[in-house]
Amino acid sequence: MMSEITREDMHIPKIGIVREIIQETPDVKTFRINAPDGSPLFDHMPGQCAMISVPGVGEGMFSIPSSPTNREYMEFSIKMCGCLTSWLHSMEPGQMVTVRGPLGNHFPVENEFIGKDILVIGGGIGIAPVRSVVKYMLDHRQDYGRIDVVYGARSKEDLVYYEEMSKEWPKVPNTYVHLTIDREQEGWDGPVGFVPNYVKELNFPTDKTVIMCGPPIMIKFTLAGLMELGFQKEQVYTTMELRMKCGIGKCGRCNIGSKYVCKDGPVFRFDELDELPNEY
Amino acid sequence: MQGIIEKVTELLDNGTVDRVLAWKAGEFSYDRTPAVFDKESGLYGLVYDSFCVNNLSKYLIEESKKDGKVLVLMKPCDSYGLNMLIKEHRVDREKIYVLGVPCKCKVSVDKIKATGLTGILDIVEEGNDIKVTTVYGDTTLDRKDVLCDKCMVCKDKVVVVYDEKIESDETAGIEKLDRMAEVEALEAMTPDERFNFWRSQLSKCIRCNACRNVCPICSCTKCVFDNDNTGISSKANVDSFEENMFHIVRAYHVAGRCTDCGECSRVCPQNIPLHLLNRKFIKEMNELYGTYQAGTDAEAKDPLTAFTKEDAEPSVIYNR
Amino acid sequence: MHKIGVFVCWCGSNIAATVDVKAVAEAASKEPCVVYATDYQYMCSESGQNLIIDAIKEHNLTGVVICSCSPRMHETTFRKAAQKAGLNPYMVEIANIREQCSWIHKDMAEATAKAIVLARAAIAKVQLNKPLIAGESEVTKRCLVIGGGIAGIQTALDVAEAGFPVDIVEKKPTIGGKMAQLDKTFPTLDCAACILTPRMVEAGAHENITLHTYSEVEEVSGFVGNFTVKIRKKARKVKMDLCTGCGLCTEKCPMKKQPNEFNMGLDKRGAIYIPFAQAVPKVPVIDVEACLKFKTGKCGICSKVCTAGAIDYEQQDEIIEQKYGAIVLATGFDQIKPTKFGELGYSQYPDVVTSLEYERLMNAAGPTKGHLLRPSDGKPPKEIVFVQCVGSRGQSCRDKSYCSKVCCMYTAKHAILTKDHYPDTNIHVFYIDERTPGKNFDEFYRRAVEQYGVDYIKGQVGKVYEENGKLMVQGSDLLANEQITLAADMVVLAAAIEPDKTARSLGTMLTASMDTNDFFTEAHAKLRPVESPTAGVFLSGMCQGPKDIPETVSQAGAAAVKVIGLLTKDKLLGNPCVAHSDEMLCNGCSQCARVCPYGAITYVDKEFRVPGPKRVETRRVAVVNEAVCQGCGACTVTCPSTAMDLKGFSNRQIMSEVDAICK
Amino acid sequence: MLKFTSDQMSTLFSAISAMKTLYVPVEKGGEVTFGVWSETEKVRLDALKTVKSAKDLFFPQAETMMGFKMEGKNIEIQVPEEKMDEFVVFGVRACDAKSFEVLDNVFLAEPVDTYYALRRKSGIVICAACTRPEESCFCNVFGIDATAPAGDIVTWTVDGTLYWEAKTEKGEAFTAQLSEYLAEATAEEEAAVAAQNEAVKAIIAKLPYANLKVDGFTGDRMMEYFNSPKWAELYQACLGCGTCTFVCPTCQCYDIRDYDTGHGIQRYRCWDSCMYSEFTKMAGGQPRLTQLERFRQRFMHKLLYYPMNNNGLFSCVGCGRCVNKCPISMNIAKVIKALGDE
Amino acid sequence: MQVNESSKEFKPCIVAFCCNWCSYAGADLAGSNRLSYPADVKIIRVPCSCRVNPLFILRAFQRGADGVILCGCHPGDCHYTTGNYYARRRMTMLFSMLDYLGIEKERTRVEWVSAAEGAKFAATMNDFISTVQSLGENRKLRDLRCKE
Repeated sequence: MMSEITREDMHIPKIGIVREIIQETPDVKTFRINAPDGSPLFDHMPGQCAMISVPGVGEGMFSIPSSPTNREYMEFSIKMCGCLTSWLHSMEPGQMVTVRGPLGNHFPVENEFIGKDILVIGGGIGIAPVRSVVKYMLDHRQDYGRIDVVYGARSKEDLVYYEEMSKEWPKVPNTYVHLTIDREQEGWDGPVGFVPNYVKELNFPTDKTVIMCGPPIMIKFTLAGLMELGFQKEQVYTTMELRMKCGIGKCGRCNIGSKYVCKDGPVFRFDELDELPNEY
Repeated sequence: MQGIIEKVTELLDNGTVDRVLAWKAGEFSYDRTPAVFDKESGLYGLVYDSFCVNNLSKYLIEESKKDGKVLVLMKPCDSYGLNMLIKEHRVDREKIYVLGVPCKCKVSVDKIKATGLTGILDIVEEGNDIKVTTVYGDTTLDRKDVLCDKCMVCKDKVVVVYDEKIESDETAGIEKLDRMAEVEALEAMTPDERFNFWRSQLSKCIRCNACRNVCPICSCTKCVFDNDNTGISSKANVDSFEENMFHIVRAYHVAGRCTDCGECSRVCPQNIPLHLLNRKFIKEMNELYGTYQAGTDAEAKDPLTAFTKEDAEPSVIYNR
Repeated sequence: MHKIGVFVCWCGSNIAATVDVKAVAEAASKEPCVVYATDYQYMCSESGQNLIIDAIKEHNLTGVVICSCSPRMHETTFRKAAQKAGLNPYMVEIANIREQCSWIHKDMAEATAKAIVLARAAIAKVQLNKPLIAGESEVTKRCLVIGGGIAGIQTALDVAEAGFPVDIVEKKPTIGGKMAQLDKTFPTLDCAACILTPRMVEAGAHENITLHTYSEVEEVSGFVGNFTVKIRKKARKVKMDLCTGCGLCTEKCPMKKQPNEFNMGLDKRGAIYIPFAQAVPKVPVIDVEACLKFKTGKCGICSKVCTAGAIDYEQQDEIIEQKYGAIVLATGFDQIKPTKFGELGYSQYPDVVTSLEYERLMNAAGPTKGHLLRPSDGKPPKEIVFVQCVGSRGQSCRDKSYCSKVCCMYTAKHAILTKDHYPDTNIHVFYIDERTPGKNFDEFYRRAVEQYGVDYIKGQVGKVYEENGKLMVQGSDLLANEQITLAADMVVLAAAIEPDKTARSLGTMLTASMDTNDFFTEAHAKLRPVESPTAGVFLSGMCQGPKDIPETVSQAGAAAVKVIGLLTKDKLLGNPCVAHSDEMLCNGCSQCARVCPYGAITYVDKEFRVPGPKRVETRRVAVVNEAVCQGCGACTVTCPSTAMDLKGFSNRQIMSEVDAICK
Repeated sequence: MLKFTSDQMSTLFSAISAMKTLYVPVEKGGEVTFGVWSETEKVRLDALKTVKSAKDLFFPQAETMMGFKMEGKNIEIQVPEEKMDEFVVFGVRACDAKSFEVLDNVFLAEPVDTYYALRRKSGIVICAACTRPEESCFCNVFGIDATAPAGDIVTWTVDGTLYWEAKTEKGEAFTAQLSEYLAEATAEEEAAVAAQNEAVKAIIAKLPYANLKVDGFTGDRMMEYFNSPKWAELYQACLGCGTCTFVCPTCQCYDIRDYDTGHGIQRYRCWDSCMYSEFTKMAGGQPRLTQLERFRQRFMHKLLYYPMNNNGLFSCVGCGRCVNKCPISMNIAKVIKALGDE
Repeated sequence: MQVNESSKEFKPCIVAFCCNWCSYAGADLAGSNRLSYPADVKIIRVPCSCRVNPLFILRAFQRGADGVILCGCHPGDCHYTTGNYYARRRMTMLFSMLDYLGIEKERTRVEWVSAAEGAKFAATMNDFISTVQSLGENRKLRDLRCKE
């Protein structure tokens, strides 16, 4: 006798076709991917992730920087840093990859964030996961209060989505973008300095909800800066990155305390993180 | 045992050493865990008896990286492993104080259990008697019958590298078996019989890596099987080939370096006689390239990094 | 992702007649990463190469596979072509579909199928190729010659003549070596000193040659083009710059009882001495072991008589350090002391002498002023027995296994010279085989037998003993098949020659490999006979194996040419296919260094960032000197963690070829 | 309660295997493992613990999840079948039977792991009550009754007779298929079974680990345990091997890897161990730097993290396999004892 | 492995590792002299026989090779002076282990072939192929996943 199931399994990916590749910075490319028939691969919420794989090369978890409102394609901004990402960077439009998702939780854009002033802080490639929130909020502009985006990178060339952030976002009412780079550079007349200092300089009122993503060192100092300004940890959200395999809270790799970053995260509030063992 | 405690206390007290690497008694009367003791912790639980079977030499890789000097209790057969670690620059000899301890062969709990005993509550050693108390009744066993396999073919009872050693005239009182007898028995089989034997053994392997992680020679910073860039990394035996591959490669990597301490076979949860692979290499090298015991000293070139112009051709194998 | 171009060559009909080149190109085009595949009649032709160059440019190829003849034939050609197109030359792989396919198979289907597999393997490999750049290193334009015998002198002169500075290090107080001790040379019988001493003077005076006599090499580091050598100049106790070489000190020295090494101990010298009249430099040296001044603090006569004030009892050993681009080993040989052959009575009877001692007895400048007088009583010998192959060509542990090569000829020379001067002497020669392959050699030997009536006896000597004031030589005459005993006044032993004792330590310092007899091994027995396997180290003379003077001189010249060839270069371009150690994987276990034939691997303690509270950890890791490594790969297999890999033939590359072939 | 009418177990086994694939504890190369039954196999029902637990049948050490065909720019995904032959596993002990519940909480939680789910659906678990527990056993600590295992069917062996009781619908249905071999047990027989069970429980109460206390391991004390200085002492000798993990019936961490067969890519999953230093290593760093942290992770997960997510159910069933197999004799029982001291 | 349907003759897959300086040149010479041997042999060029890691040989068997042969310079003639001496010991040990595991020892071989021995190369290959052919397909040491 045979038993049967329906093979609807999150381990099994979908085929995605890379339609377009945009060189964002010297080491970051944005890949626009959709299904072979041109439809979206799946629905997602801001902050959620997907596993992209080239079979035989590897599979990796990437956040989805495009807005759920974009029904044409899904974007992934990927920094070249290892075997899989190098492979992805060497790809050409028209090639296939496999995609699994959506994975993990998302920013509470449909409840907690509603009506709030939002401060988005990003550093380097850390802007990718929060971009989706910004795009989502810009598409539902009336639901949210003032939006500030603080973003820093090493140099002007390393600012991902520079054109979009400097030209398009500020056009939206009540939306402000503050860009900074680490060191003085020709052709840059904006602020210079590290993100944590810049955030303190900007001296935001503390009635905002903060979304933050970037390198660990930036997170550490920016958080401290926000605390100095009078923010509470309950106001600050971040997304985490750990080694992941299954993406669905089973394989055990991203387990911290009772949480699985791939399933219960990647979005956490800092007060939640405080309750977890410091193994991230 | 008392002599050891006294000596260790003395060296700890007079500041010769800062820490002591030895065995610690466990929950049962037979489980022994390697442990580090220092002045602060005291020597509570330190034990040296017939169940202290672990080879402590490998722990010295990490221990000798730490500040201060560590005293290690070194059984004769484990001291060969230490010599290899010294030879291969894996330990800092300066930071190690080796206290050689005598060994009159170790007793195997598995062998006690193999006699059918289970639910063991206590084991007491009295001379050649092993008195076992179980929830199902009491029994006395002859020590000779429950010695560890590796002790039955022990190389010798001499600590080959030490700063000081504690002597004892106690002997196991057993007749040593021929170390190569098991290998010879396999050699005497037909190739198909050998194949079936090894399949039945190696197919049990669960790739827990205990054999590798316990081996004082397998001390690579990163093992080829854990390194995805080698092209042979693997975590499980997905195919029978991988069962063979892992053990062939492991045996080959330690060929000429293996001291035959027998830990690989002891720790194998599936009791695969892994020592028979290593011993085959030892036997072959002894026969073809002259007798060589890895770890006897910390200098000699091992057979695979040496040669003579008159070496046998590989055809000796297929002409057999 | 690579972009690979595959180029299938017809080689006229050489390939195309048996392999369906179109099918190969077609199949290759379906392999992963292949973006371009084509075929052409002659890929190696200029238009073929242009085809490749154009394709590389047009398709932005990152790797090239050429299916053609053996890489041994045209690999360099195609690499150069790739380079012209701006592609790293090591991004080219060759699939050998001619010698290893079309030429050996007849069935077209079979050959085509195989060609496809070979192409596939090359495609798989090239995907893992990495651009390689040959390392460059500067060449120090200075040569060191170790040993100042005829070999060393000849090499030094030839190199110096080409305009490069040369230093000769000689452990004795004078250059000249063994040849200076010889009387006449075979087969021409011209006087050794007459031909050698002018060369010694020339070497001593040459503006490009610096002599370090009474000196030894202490330490060598570095590699081809960049050796750094420490030389110990032993204290002569005589100031070289002040001494005029008048020799008065040597005459006045009261300690005249020292065995004279130059005359094989057959006469005496003073504690301060010049080894021989024509020594270069002609500066005496004080034997501090024998000197009264050093033993008791008294005496000091030599200092008093020296008008130049050259004597300096306080002089100390001096260590000089010098950089060299090339090193020539010319450490020469010694004759064994046949003391182990007790039956021949060398230690027992003064009149049993070695051939080199006999050489001194014959020499006009020798202890007997050229009169053949036997050592025991100074009388001229009338019956002389020569014994050949003493310690040569034997199997026992006291023997050398090799033939010392020169003994047959010098024995014939001794016989002829003796007969020339003392025609009434009877000469018997015990020999095993008479070996005379050389220009005019056999004629020379026949002259000894036919013209001079030397008694050649095929057989070995079993025993020499004294009876009635005669040396009784008991031997076998194999041709007559009888035991014979000859009564002799003198017995001359053609003792085996062996490499100089100092060669072994030099070999270790230079990682120049030696054979079991301690002769230096050549890089290739046939094709590179004057080079050591260690790059930048060359071999001259007897240190490589027994040879006579003309052979020595020609090898010395050949070594000089190799040195000149090296020193002419400003920079050395290394072979980029060398071993490389991944320090993140390296255990520092030293196994790789144990198998490296070139001493290219050293270890350093290096700090690494590690997880945990300590943050840094010092680990011992292997470092490959790319200028020294020749790329054999022995280390890669010895390395258990695969930290050691070979560029151009990496583990992954070879495994990918295996995979492609076994697919 | 039913009883098996023949004294020949092989009769039962051949009857079962005529219908379905039957797994029983068999001896292979000197060790006992769950293997497919056949006339020629050496069945070892007496063995208390197989080396690998019965989880291997539902969550095998390695299984192919899917395949990929790569051609040019295209990828084709080959999804495995959605059907599977039903199978029976006979001789599962109470501890292992409990472990299925632990695994179910992971694999059957949304999103469902269909590989595990299909195997669970296909498998009929026939348990065997323990008769001869040993010193490494401590299932009672986790509230498991060794004489009353979970499972679809439970069996007891008393004086060579096999007693049988179906516990689930699946078990009932299967029992019905075997009705010709089974008969009602008498009241005396049932009493004999009960008596034996009591005797076994009495033995268990005397075992060295019978009195381990786990009540203290509650979520609110997580950080207290996490920061305990005891870990530094406990982990010291740990070799970082995966023995405890791989013999454990509840450990379920896995790795997903790709294998290039030369004709395509096979994506398979295999057991992994949080004790391995590579487990959490990333290009950018390593959240669990030392063996101490990895060692702690395993036990914290079993005793705290898992229970916190699963209503206090511990991820340890007290089977004692790690107690027997750890090369350095360190195990969860010692950890419980050491931490419990606080 | 391919089975030629018409003749049913077993066509083994054979990997030959040849050192660049002697054996690969010997193979080239065999080609130049048109000395034929079956197409079943595929040569992989390595700098020296001592470059051949036992892993490569195992890999070949894993991937479906039926025989593996290693050719290098004659002992004493190594381009790198000592490489083949190491290779000789390493291969002896590997072959011994394979034999010990019950794998047909005739599937592995080492031959020393100089650059001048084209004829020997061809003869060696012919002989090795016929040996492997008589053994049939390698079943004991292959990875079934790699079988199409």
